[in-house]
Amino acid sequence: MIELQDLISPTDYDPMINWILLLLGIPLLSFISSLFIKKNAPIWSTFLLLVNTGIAIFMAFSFWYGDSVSIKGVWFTLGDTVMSYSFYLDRLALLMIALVNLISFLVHVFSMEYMKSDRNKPRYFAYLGLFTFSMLGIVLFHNLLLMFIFWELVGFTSYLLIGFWFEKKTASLAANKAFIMNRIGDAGMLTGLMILFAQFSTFDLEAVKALMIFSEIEDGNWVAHFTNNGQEVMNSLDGRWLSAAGIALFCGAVGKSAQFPLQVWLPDAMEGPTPVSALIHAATMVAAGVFLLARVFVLLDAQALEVVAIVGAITAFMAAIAALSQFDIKKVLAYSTISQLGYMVMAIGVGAYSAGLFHLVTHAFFKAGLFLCAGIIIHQLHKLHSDEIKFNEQDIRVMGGLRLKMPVTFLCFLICSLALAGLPGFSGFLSKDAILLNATAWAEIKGGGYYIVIGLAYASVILTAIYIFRLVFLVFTRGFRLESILNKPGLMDKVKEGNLILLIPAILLAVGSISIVFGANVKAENTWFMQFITNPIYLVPESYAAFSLVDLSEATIKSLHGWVAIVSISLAVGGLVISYFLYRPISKKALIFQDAPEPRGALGRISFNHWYQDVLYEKAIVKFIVIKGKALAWFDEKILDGFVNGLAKTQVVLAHIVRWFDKYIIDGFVHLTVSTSGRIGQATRSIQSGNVQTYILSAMILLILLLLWLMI
Amino acid sequence: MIQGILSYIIFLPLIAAAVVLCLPKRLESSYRIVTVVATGLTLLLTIIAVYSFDGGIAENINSEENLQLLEKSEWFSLDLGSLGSFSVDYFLAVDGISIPMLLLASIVLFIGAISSWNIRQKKKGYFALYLLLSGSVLGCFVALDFFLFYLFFEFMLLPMYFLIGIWGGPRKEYAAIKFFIYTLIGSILILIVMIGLYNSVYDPVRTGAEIGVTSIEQVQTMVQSGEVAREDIIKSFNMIYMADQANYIPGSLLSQMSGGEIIGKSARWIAFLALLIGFAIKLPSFPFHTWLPDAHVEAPTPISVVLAGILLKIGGYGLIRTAFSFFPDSAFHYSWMIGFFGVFSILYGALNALAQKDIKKLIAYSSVSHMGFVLLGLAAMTVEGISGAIYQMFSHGLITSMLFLIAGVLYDRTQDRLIENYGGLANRLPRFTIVVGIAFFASLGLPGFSGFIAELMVFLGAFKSSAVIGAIPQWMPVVATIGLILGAGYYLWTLQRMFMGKYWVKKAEWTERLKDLNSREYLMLVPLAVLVFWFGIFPDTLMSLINSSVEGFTDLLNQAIR
Amino acid sequence: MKEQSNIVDGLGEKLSEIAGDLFYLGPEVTLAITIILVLVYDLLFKDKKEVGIFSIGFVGLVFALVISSFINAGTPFGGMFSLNMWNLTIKFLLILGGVLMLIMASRDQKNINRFGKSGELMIASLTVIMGASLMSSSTNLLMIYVAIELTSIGSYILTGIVRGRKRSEAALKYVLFGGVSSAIMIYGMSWLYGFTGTLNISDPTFFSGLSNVPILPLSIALVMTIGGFLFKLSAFPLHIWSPDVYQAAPTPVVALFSFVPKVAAIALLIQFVGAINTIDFDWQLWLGIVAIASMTVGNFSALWQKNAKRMMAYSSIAHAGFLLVGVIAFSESGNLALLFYAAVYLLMNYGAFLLISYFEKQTGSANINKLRGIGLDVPWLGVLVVIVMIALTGLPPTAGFNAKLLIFSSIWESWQGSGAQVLLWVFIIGLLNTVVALFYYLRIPYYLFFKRPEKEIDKAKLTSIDIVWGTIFVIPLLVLFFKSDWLVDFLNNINFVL
Amino acid sequence: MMPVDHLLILGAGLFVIGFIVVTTRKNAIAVLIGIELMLNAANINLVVFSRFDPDFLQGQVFALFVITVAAAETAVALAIVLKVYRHFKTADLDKISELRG
Repeated sequence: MIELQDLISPTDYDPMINWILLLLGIPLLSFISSLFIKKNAPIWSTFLLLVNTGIAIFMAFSFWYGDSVSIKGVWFTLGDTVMSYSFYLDRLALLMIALVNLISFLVHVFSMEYMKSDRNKPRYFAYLGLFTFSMLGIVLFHNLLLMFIFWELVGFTSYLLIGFWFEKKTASLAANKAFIMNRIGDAGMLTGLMILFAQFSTFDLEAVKALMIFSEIEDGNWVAHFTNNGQEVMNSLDGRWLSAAGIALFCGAVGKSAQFPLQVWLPDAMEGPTPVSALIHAATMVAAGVFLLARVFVLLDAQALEVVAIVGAITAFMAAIAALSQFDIKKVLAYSTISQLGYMVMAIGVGAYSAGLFHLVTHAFFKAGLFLCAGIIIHQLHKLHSDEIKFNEQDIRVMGGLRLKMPVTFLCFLICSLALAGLPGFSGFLSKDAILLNATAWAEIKGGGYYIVIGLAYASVILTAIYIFRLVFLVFTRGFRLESILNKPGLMDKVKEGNLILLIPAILLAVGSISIVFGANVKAENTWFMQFITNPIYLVPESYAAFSLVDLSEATIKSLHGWVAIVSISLAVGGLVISYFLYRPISKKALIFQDAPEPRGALGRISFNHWYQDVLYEKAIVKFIVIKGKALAWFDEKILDGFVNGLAKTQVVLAHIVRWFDKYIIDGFVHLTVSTSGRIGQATRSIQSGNVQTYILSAMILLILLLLWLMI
Repeated sequence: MIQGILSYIIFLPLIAAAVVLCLPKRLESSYRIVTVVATGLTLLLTIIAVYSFDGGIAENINSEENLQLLEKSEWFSLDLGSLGSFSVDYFLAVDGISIPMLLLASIVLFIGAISSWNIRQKKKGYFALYLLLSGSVLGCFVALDFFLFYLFFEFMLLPMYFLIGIWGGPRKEYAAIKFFIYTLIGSILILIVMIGLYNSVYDPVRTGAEIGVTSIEQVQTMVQSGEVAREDIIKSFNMIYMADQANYIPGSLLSQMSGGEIIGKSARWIAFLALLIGFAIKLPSFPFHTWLPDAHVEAPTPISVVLAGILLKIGGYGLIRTAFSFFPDSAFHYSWMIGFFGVFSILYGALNALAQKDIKKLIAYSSVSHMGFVLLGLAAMTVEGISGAIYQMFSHGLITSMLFLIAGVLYDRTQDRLIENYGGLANRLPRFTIVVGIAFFASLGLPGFSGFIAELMVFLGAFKSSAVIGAIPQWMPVVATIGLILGAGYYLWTLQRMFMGKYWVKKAEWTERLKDLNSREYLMLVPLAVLVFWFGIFPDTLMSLINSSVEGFTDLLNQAIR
Repeated sequence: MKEQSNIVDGLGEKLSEIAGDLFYLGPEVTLAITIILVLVYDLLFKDKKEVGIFSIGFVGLVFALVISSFINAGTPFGGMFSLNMWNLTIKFLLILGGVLMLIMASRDQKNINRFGKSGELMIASLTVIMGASLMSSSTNLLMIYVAIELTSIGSYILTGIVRGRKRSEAALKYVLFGGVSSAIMIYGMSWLYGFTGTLNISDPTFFSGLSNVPILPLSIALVMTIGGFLFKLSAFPLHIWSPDVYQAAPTPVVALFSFVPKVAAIALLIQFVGAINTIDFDWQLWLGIVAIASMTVGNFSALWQKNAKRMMAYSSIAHAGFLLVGVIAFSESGNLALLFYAAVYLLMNYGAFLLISYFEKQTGSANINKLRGIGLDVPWLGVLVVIVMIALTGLPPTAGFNAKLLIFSSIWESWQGSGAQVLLWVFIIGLLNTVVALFYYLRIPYYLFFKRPEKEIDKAKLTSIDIVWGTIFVIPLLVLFFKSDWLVDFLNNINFVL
Repeated sequence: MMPVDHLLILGAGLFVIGFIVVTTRKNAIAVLIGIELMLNAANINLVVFSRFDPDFLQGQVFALFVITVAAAETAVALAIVLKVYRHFKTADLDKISELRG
């Protein structure tokens, strides 16, 4: 029998807490201070972030080999239940804080140039600070409730940043969409919290995990045995709630990490400034979902994991398709992000815990890099704008041949693309290979229909290569299409390479996408990452647990190893080749691309409109809810409230009441009393005909009636 | 000083009202000062009271040892000859359930007084009535004698009626009458139960004195075994006694043992339902809510602030204090229904809010939705649920006051409340927009604001309920989460339509009238915002007060159910 | 020869006995003397008689009031009357009602003239009071009849004497209606006499006689008799005359009607049901239905009235119903509640009529529409009106609430005791009636405050004394809410004789 | 002598007739007469019943009282009728119905 209070009792002082508070405090400081110091906000907050990054990296290195630290305390008490908070620093957390801080810092730097001309700079940097703060919160806290809180805060900051240019209607709408989609996910996650709390009456993850070990399935019920302050507790729920808990928590991830069916917000989120897209919608926030899944991984039972895997695969495939035909450079990257997140989620689903996280890290680098490069291009092209020259600088149809004018950007973009496509020698290859390996093994074990799942995964490998190189070819090779569109020759010469403040972050990220960083090795599991961050073991009761990961990693992987790698590489290369033949410099498509219309043909349309998911939601759900609201309002005003108007009318004419009464029966009681009071009033009055004899007669009759009543 | 502080809290506004009435007309400008000072002092006293309050002691809710700042003196006692007699006490005290409400009330009243600053017409009447209202509202939360409680409860109606009816908007008369009639129906139901109750409950202490027995337990056993003569039994309006089933006269209709019946149904069930409806009208819960939108839309800003900020809470407080305490068994019997109405109100209110054009109506319906959480929490009958209900009342009081003040700010400038008549206000009123943002996000339950904590507790409690005492099924809280999504929906939509996008207003002349917040408005809004933050981040400041009482309360419920 | 002497000294005893018993009727005697004085004064002087008549009447009433509080219980005149502390208190209230009526009348020059022009008005009102106070204590059918007729005839005169087309019509209706109902009552009484062979209802033979009569004739006789009482009480179904009369008669007189005969009739009913309590005629059910009907009919009809006085007539019908509730409860607490209710009802009803008379003075009519916006010119008056109306509705913080609370508590108790369904219904319907009552009681404040006067009509000013008197009438309503034990203790020093 | 019940039936008949007169006749005076009839019906009863308490004869006393009081009442009533006639120029009750509602 395990004692709850031992698990959540406050730990005594640990110097680590100072580091943590510092880590959280600095971004918060940058948020608040930036609002007040108007002028130097950018440089000031960038500096703060630099400091924070320094601390983070220092911590990462100094505590890496130590064993994980956990610090607990009491937040508030609810009845006799203690709502504790707890920090937890393991390697994953260290890695994440370093990653978040680093990318956040780079984005800060990038933004200093990118947002130079915006008069709302302070607000922008304040938001960035707030975002970093809440993101670190998710990473550092090891308590589902507090994670949920920062989780929502992250969503809130992303709302603010997407809607940063709120004068643009599209921006504000996109912001709403993002927040509400996240809210839907969060509602699900909240349900998960309810279930776990009802069972374990604590949110502390360590405690929950410990208690989960001691919970078991007794004739279909999921029972948790433990003692609380000495007295024994036996919380019991229907067994299905166990799977429900896992799926509910996953809902949160679905919202944040833009998984099917809630992923629609991410492409719209590109309305925000490009650096924001790089930071939030590529590297960190959207990865939070995966991080959460990793944290609660051991609490998910077989069913939940299956759902996770399938959803991930579907997302990866759908988004990859969608990315094929977009014209907006950021949209392409957005869909690619969704697709890659799909990979990670699927990885968690198939039990490839460490592989998924590995991909999270690598992806953070190359995707952020891609976004920053895109940012540079957009920024530079924007400079061409003048009174007679107007064009959409995000539309790849106007680009082309930029490699000559901005070679550095091109190089970075290329490296990151290769990483994304998963070609050997680049980080993407390692992580993706690991995932595919595990996935295949998983399918091997489960067999049957599960091959479709990994089929989707493999399909999206090739698709990825196609769409990313389409981008590379169309943007950087051949001639500058804008010239021919506006027929202004020599416009090309006006295009300049971005300055260093823009380039340095991009370069750094590009460097981070080369596989050397993770160890000069073609085998994923030999990288330091996979060495250090290893798969945990399941804690859920046996009968609900998924197959153990040990045999997964050991037995099958060995056998599969060689050819999974070969297949994935060849698929990636194949994709490259295909897109080369489609968009290569001298291909027809590439030439006439400038006036390429929206794609026709079923597949094309599906791809371009992202499977018409948005349309569906717009038409079906949103409309439905709004109409329902209107209907209810009508009901409320007209019917439920009808009686009062009835009251008003009774003063005027009786007839009205009768009509009203017949018309609005639903409103029942009150209306009834009022109208009938009117009726009775009239009736009783009508005796007062004024003729005394009628008085006498009626009086007598009534008297006799009363008498009869008595007799009967 | 501490002793009798509650009396000061109640009577200060009343005295101030008298002062206002006495001041000559040429000192008109001083009325508002008097009002603000009086309410300010009340707030000060309340804070002192809260400081002196010790959250630690309250094992079982139904004995007077757990009350603090207790003031009890016989008010009057009527001797009904051989049928015994009944006594009405002037009985004020606070426990963990009433202290947050008291605090909330005096905060909101103070804010309301400030926002009454620019009342133009018939100042004397207005401020006098406002102070009367304040007195009775505060009294409602500290009175523990049913008679006294009912006095305050009823007495609130009149000032409210005139405040809405004279200083209100275009359809004020209609709204005022509607408000009055609706609430009166409720309070008649309460009165019926009250008569039934005091005829079934006796005062063990006085009865003991009558028959010369000191220990309460002994008196109770003697009465239950019928050793005490009818004329020695002293009936009582004391709510604390009413909450102890041993204080019910054997054979009396509402006594649990005798199980009296009215037309075939258990009398206790019927009494409970009567109380439930009576307070559900005040709360208001579907389908008794239709007075609320009109009352809010027509009432002047300060009055809607008080109405939404405090008066609604009396509904919830009354349910806890009376219905649930006196008839726990019936409460359990009807918990499913209560929970259902809670969930229904949550969704119903939210969907209605989604369709409103008038921002005040929108806020009103959001109140309906939020009060649904109170019902849900109460129905759960778990510690988390009930704490959540109380917390929700408290935080909603602060947040909704903020929202109505915001609506007032806009209305003061343009005399127009229609959402569609504004656009992109953020460009012109950045600071106002920030405040609005805070209020809206607080209201839609963003973590870091008090609303989130409250709703979280309710959810946890409601989900646990079925496992712990089997009150309401798990699907209720799960369905209720949809309310969160809808909440986000209508608030963000409003925000987007009114504040985002290009600046645009219906009438050109509004533009120069649309100035950003002035210092007085800051004075009202900033403290509220700060409080909302504070209670979102440090729940313990409130929980430490209410915890033990709530535990006592739930113990009471559980004993009754077993 | 012998018998002769017997008879003589027997007569002597009788005379001395009568002289002794006369003391018990102190108040009535005083009133009778006052009436004579007024008559004489009226004959002696030609004009400028206002002051004289008023003062005589006033002094007489006050004197009667004082005396009434010095009488102790007993059954004078061989059981013609039975005086106990309870109906002595009622008597006190009745005479008090007379006094207040005069005060109210003195607030309005027009009324002063009416009273002063000739003694009739004063005499008639004194007669009414005298008859009422006899009624309240008489236990003999003959005495009851005489007392009721005394009251009725006085009332007819009061209604008809002041000239005016409406008034004469009202008076005619009143007299005809009253004649018929009294005829019915007599007929009923004659049967009761036939059944029992005695006129004295407190006599045991009366009860024993009734208890072996078949139900049908018994109920017919009783219903007819009680019908006569209900006429005085203006309770359903014999309430129909009252609106016309109230609308027509001068306001102070209406105030008198609305209180004195009603309460007297209630006292009578208490005596009577006490006498017939346990016979198999279920009077509780019957009166219960009557009470419910009166409350409902009164309140609902009042919803529609445009004229304040007519509205008050219906309200008084409703209140008759509430008073009946106290009778039905038929318990000590019920009687106590009745006393309390009567006292409070005296205050609030007179208050209401006083204020209405002020408005009449200002606007020249009791039409509610004329009251638009007055409350804003004379806020204090408005406040008083609000208080009175709230009291009549029966909401805190006014004594009206305590009165309702007590009376309904008593009915609840006796329901708990007997479990007769009708009592429960009386309880519930009675309380729900309060909501309906609010509709029309609030209409007056509503017009006073919320409505704007459509055109400025020149209003007669109220003197500050008016306001003071209004306050004096109204403030007790508040005081007695907060210290209702004062009143109760005063009423409580009564050893109940039931 | 006549048996009791005949007399009682006579009384009852008289009462009914009186009531019919009251409710049907349009003239106020006629109505008054009707009332008188009803009263006398009662009187008959009283006198008849008073045979059964020979020592007191309360019934007969009662009857006497009724007669006197009725006289007084009628006097007042007639005065009022005159008053009405002055205003309405008629004693027809159907025409005298201005107060209503």
